Amino acid sequence: MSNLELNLSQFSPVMQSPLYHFGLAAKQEPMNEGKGVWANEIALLSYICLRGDSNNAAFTKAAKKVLGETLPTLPCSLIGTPWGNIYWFSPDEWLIVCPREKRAELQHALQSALVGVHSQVVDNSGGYTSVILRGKHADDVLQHCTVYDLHSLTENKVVGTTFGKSSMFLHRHNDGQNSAYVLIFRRSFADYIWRYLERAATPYGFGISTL
Amino acid sequence: MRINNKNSRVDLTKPLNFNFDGKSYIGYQGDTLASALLANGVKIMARSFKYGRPRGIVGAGAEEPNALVQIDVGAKTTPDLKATQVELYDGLVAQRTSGWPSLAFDLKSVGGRFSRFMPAGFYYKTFKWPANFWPLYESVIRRAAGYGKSPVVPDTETYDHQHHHADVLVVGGGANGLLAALLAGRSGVSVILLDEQSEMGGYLLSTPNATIGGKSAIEWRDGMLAELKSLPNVSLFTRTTAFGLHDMNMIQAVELLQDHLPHSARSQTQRRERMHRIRAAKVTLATGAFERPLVFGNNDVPGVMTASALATYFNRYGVACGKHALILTSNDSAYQAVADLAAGGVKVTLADVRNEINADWDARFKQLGIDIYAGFGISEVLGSTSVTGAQLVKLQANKHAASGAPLTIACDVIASSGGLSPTVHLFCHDGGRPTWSDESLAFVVSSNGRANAGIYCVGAVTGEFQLQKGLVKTVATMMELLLSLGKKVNDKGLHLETNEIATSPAHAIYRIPTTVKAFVDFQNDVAVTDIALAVRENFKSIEHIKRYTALGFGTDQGKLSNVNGFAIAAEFLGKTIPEVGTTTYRPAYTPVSFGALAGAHVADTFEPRRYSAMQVSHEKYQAEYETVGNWMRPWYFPKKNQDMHNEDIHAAVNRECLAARNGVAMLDASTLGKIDIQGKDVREFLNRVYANAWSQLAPGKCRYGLMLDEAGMVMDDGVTACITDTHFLMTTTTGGAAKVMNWLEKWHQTEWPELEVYMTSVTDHWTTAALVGPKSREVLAKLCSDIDLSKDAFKFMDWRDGTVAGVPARVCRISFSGELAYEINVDASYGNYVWQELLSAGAEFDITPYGTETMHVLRAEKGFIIVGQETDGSVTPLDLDMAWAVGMKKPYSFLGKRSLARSDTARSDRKQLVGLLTDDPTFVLKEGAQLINSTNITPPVHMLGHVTSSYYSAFLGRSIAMGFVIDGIKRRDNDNAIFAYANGKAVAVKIVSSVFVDAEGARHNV
Amino acid sequence: MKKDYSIWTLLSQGLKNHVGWQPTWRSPALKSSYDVVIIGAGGHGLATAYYLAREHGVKNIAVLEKGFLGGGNTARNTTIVRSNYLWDEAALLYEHSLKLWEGLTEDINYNVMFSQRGVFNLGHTLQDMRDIERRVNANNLNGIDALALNAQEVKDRIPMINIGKDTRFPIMGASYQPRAGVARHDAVAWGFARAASQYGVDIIENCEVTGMDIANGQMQGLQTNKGFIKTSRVGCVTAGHSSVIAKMAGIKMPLESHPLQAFVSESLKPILDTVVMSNAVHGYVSQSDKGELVIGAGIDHYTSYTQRGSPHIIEHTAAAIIELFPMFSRVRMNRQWGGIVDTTPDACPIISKTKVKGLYFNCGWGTGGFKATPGSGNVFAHTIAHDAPHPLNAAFSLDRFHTGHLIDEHGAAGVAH
Amino acid sequence: MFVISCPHCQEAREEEEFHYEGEAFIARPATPETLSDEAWGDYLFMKKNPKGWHWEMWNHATACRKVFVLKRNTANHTIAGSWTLDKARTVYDAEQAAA
Ligand SMILES: Cc1cc2nc3c(=O)[nH]c(=O)nc-3n(C[C@H](O)[C@H](O)[C@H](O)COP(=O)(O)OP(=O)(O)OC[C@H]3O[C@@H](n4cnc5c(N)ncnc54)[C@H](O)[C@@H]3O)c2cc1C
Ligand SMILES: NC(=O)c1ccc[n+]([C@@H]2O[C@H](COP(=O)([O-])OP(=O)(O)OC[C@H]3O[C@@H](n4cnc5c(N)ncnc54)[C@H](O)[C@@H]3O)[C@@H](O)[C@H]2O)c1
Ligand SMILES: Cc1cc2nc3c(=O)[nH]c(=O)nc-3n(C[C@H](O)[C@H](O)[C@H](O)COP(=O)(O)O)c2cc1C
Ligand SMILES: [Zn+2]
Repeated sequence: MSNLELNLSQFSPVMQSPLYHFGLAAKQEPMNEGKGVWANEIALLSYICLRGDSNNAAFTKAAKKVLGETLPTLPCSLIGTPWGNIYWFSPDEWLIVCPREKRAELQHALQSALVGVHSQVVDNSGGYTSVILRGKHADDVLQHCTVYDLHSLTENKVVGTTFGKSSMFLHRHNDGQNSAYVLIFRRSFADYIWRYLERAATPYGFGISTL
Repeated sequence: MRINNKNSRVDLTKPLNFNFDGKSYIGYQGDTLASALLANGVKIMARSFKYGRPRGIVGAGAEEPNALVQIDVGAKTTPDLKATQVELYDGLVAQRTSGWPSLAFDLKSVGGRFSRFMPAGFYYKTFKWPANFWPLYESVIRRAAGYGKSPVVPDTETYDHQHHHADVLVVGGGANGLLAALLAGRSGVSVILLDEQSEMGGYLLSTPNATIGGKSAIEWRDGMLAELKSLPNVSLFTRTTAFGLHDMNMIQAVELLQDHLPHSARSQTQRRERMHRIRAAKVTLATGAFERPLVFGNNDVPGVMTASALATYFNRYGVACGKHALILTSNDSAYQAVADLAAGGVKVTLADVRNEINADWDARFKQLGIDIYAGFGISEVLGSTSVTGAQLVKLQANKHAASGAPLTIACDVIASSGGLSPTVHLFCHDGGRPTWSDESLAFVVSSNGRANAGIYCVGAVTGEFQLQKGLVKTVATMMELLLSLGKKVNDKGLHLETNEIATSPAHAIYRIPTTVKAFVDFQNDVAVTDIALAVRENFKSIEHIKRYTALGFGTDQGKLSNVNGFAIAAEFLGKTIPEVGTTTYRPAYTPVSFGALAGAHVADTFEPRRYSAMQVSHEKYQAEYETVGNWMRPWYFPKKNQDMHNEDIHAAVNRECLAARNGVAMLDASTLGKIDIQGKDVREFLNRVYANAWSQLAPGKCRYGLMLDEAGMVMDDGVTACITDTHFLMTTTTGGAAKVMNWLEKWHQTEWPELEVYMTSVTDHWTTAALVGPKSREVLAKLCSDIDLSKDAFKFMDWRDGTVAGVPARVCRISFSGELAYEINVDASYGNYVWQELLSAGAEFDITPYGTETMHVLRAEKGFIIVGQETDGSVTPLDLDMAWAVGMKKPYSFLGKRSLARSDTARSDRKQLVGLLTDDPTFVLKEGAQLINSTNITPPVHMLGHVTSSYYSAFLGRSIAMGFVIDGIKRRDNDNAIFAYANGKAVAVKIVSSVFVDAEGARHNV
Repeated sequence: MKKDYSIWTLLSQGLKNHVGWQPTWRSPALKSSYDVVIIGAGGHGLATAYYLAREHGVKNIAVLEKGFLGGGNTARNTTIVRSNYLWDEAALLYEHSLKLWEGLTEDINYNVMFSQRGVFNLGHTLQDMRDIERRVNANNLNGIDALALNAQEVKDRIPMINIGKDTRFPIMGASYQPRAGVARHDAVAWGFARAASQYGVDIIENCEVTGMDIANGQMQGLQTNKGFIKTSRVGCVTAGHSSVIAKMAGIKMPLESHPLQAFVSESLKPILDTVVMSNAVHGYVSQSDKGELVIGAGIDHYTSYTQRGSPHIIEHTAAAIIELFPMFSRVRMNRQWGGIVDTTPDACPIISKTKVKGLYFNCGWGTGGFKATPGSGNVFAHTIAHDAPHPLNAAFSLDRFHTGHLIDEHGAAGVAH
Repeated sequence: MFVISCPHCQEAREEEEFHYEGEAFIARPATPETLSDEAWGDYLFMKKNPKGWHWEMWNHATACRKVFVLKRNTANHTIAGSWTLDKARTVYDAEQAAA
């Protein structure tokens, strides 16, 4: 971890995202033609892991009651809800990504709705972060970083796959005509993943885009 | 000599300066180093491996065995490149890779005169006496071996990988590859076409006078390329070599991005090479063929080459390799070359081992004034450092013997053709085998023989050497391929008729009888006589012959020599060529740099470094790090001492330890694995995966647990908290986290799906600050008002939820140090903030951040184990004297339990963990010291066990250690000392209890 | 035994155009019965036959080989020979072998080019260094040469190596065994074949064992693609294929056969004069006398009998080599291949009787048995001849997997070659 | 280098996304204590390790983290299919019965 912002005296905000030490906020600029790849961290979202048996009506009903939508059961699918996106991770696992402000409410709502139902609700908000990847060479860069076949990555699909020697969850992000992607990965790997991304993007020109 | 050939791909208006072996030359844009050197009349480019014989250029591409050069200098220097594959650029600097002191005179050539004493494998028979001289012999052999020099400074250029998924990958951009790619492209499927050369076209570039559909070869190629480029679903890659074909059509291909550019034009931000990993539904191999030379006497004299190389230099590069060419052939494929050279003003003499020459060709040759010797072969090349002529002999019917006196022909270049050897390499990489075709006289691959694996072959690689026939078959093969993708072939507007002259059958001959050395594999100096010797010595499998003679072992992997070798072996074995078969084709088709293989996985991105949220602060405190699993953990925090140097590790650790024991200190424990487990059967699940019992643990409480593998050996440990009756939070070791998570999931999914539990890793979500020491309560109290921290309200091994520094926190009163201690867990987003707040709050008590080394000392003072340090996969809980952590009465036979009862595992006299004390309190034992019975260290010495942990305890003012001793538990505290051996010395140690500090636990019960 | 290879015979044959050389080993017709049959003409099988004939006077021996002799793992290993193992049982067995290596060229009158250029096992973590210290001390007490070196001492001996602290896994030190080294793998097979053949052993190539005849627990003979062979004693030395042979006898083995891959660079001028191994980064490298860098990878995690593995393993190994030697980045891989290694749960071999009387197994050498070739053959010959293990291989019996008396060498093995 | 279909994600993925988990259907004995050392040792360590078709477990490590069953030929790397654990069981039992 080099390029550190060592001035710790003033702490605001008190929360630090996993990519905090790259000081991305200070470097960001509006996207332009000059660079082929643009990325930035969508910092400090909330990540709630929900586990349960999708064949268990009690579970799916309770989940739907809270989420307003039936949990996606189509493999590798994602849906948008008023809370935020719900990602299918496995037949008995979903990730719900919502704004921090909604975390407590959502978690509580789920837990109380699922009392007595075989399930698990876990707050993993400190454990993940998201990066948005854009630009005309976004596809190329991803091809340098993951073995996944991007052609198969249709809208409303999320896949867990490799990123260099670590892993991530990946989905497309509707962003006009240019293809844009969202990468979700674990905090402790963030430094590695960002460096890897920077390195992979160098030949195309790498910029930090305003969100 | 450079000629002005209108078809040449070389741009004579763009001269380039370059340097070979210390001399400066001029070449042109479009040259390879080989063509430029030939144009400059350079003949000798190497010295042979064993005998130091002068060698020149034989081929024009990947098949070149001789001209290995060292390109560039310093950080960019690259060894063993083939001059035939090095594109010329302005300022290129090349060196020879063999020949000492010089190419003109090689010391080895002196020994070479004794070559008769150095047949294949001679070194197995000698260099044995006197026995102890082998190292000397070896050093001589080693110095004689090797071609180029490895760089000695790190590479400054970079590489990466790119993953592709395509419907159709076409390998090879010759006539057939271009056609195949176009047909695939027109059908709309995604297509990748790649070719190793600087431009598409393959052998068409060497036969400009061929016409396809009435167009000249080049025009036709340009037309194909234009349409291919117009198709959005087709990607074209030149300078890109498919070097490996793996299971399920995973092709590795390396693209050379910068080596062909002058330094001034190379970019630091671009890669030197890129490895493409292409997963293709269907692969079309259009890899062509290499011309096979005929084997004859002194066939290695510089100036002897393949007919196609001669043609390629003449037509593609505008270089005449001589004024008078003697061309020997056994088939018609060399005829075009003969005609082209003669038409281009070179005097050509043609020798054909066959007695009749195809009538149409004969007529052409007559017009061109070519002398023809039908039924003749070359018995011996004349000239030592370059060709001056050759002796022709009339061959008898069987072609294995000559009749009559040889006649001498003067010439300055000799070219031969023994037919074509298809480039079947990729087809064979994943287990495919080529088959011998008597008609093509070659090992060929069938166009659709591996269609079931999605592999199709077109063109010369299938043994179809006729251009027109090949193209027509390519259409048929692609029709079949596209059909399997549910597509139709569309050959609208493609005219494939050529101006070829029908050919007459080739003659099956591989060597011309001779009395002098005739080489099969130039690079390894494998001569016909070596193959004969191998067979004589019973090396009869072709794999043995390869290994005994080194046939095909070189950097060209026998592209020219293998088939001749197989055929000549067959002759000596009295077998047919298919009976002999081939050796195994393996990646790499042509060599590929380690850098390209590694891609981005070097330096900073070699492997992940995992960091906790407190890293920002650790940086500020200038931590030294220890790698634990993938994590970077602070090892200790050196402070500047009075003379402003950093403390050494001992000073730092002593300071950190005393702070923890006497004041307050803090450890970043975030890296511990954390698994959230929920469901009505959690207790039962824990009972099964842990050695100890979990039925009674009440909500609000924590318990230490030992996890065993099925063999009963300790695999992991950690503290697990009961949140509610159906909700537990497990912690694991830092290194074991992922393993344990998979372990739990696997048992649940495969053996106990009926248990209602779900688990989720929350390792990254929680950061953990371990606040340790008598003053920890006071520090915590400053930041935490909503938890009653009093001794009895918040007991040892309790946990509580509350807020610390205003941040929601889960505080566990557990202690890995034996001190009053709190582990404060918060959402990692707040981790660094809370850490900072604790540091400020503790400032008045001189709170001290500490690292893993101090953590180790503190736990060792308490006799706590570290899994992986005290354990090595062969240690049971009882060996650790931790029977208290094993619940033998649990109903379900927990993982590993049964193994503990095996006859050997149940022995009472196994090695057991004990404490160890040296007599000299200042002497710190070596971790890894072996424990023995006496000071007698003359081997063999019976070993009782070893020291697992050893430290200086600043708190106790003496050294302490733990280790394993046979039957150690019984032997505790009896006075007879044992000895710890390390660095050649044995020092006395006493076996004691492994708890050195506060056995009764008074310190944490406050 | 006829000692006919020397500089003199070479010179005299040189003058006669080498027409006088005899077959290196005889290829006699297969007899219908033998006293002992060895399955597998790899280094271990041939060595076994050689010692059976020479030291135990067994007369009527055949070695059956389904392909060409020495074509299995013997043909495809990276030839590292060392004896610095951790546990007594293993250390003493490998040291026995190392001692035999030191006299092997003379013993079998065939130059196996045993080159004692030393082997470094690098340590990259504190625990690596503890393990190294532990192993080195154990080696010394077992009379095995071994040193523990710090990073600078490693650098002094291998100037090219990168001990920078900026690397992902900084080198902290190494264990070093000076007597360790490399040998010419093919020569070992050919030399033992020749020596065994001269003692009358029949080596039958292209003879695949396809079945076993066992009657009331006693070996009766073998079915092969060349017909039935009567014999009461069979030694199985088939490495990766041991489970397949065991199945013929109705025995299950604690073995899994994995691909293990290796590759060589193009031939270079001398640049590395010792052997460097690293478990942490998963790669090891030496330079052969011919000049190519010989590089070994970690095993593929799945089982396979194809003699191929997955390319990402090789890619990682190339990266690992660059991590240790950044200057090799521009050196090029010339050829890559794989073998089938028979791995056991404790990374130690099985040299054992079985519940079938007259059937013996020598297997489980996994990624590290080339170094054991002479020693393994030597003690296995004893085991077969006496129907009882040699003291040095008593601990390596099959029943350790029932008693739990495993000899856990993972620490010392890792990338075990 | 395999392409493996995950029966849960229902998509063919690259080998690098998976972990090999060894021979399938080695059931844990119901009452270990009643087993002899030999029987227990066999359960612990003995493997079929066949040359040919092999029923084995893989874990989709980078995605659904589910263990599933693959039928793969160890002699030529062809793959017959992949199933979830419970489906595989029935297919496997049927195959055993047939044989
Ligand atoms: C890539 C690689 C690198 C290695 N590196 C090292 C190293 O550096 N150092 C080291 O000490 N070890 C190393 N090893 C391990 C070493 O190669 C082996 O342990 C050792 O060579 C085994 O020798 P062997 O004679 O037992 O087996 P093999 O040489 O494999 O011989 C077994 C023979 O049995 C034959 N066979 C099989 N089935 C039958 C049958 N049914 N009928 C007849 N014959 C049959 C096979 O054809 C084969 O020839 C490496 C292995 C590999 C693959
Ligand atoms: N006389 C000769 O020496 C000779 C040689 C080859 C082809 N030909 C003739 O040329 C005509 C066209 O033949 P074709 O199209 O089948 O083959 P081709 O030789 O014309 O083209 C094959 C192309 O594939 C490339 N290639 C081979 N292996 C590769 C790999 N692994 N990666 C990337 N590129 C690779 C080669 O560089 C070449 O450009 C045929 O009539 C054939 O007989 C003649
Ligand atoms: C120590 C060692 C060095 C080798 N050096 C070379 C080499 O320089 N050139 C080469 O083509 N192959 C070399 N090989 C690999 C063999 O050609 C061959 O690939 C290997 O023995 C496996 O056999 P197979 O590829 O026929 O299956 C070497 C093998 C070993 C074990
Ligand atoms: Zn999946």
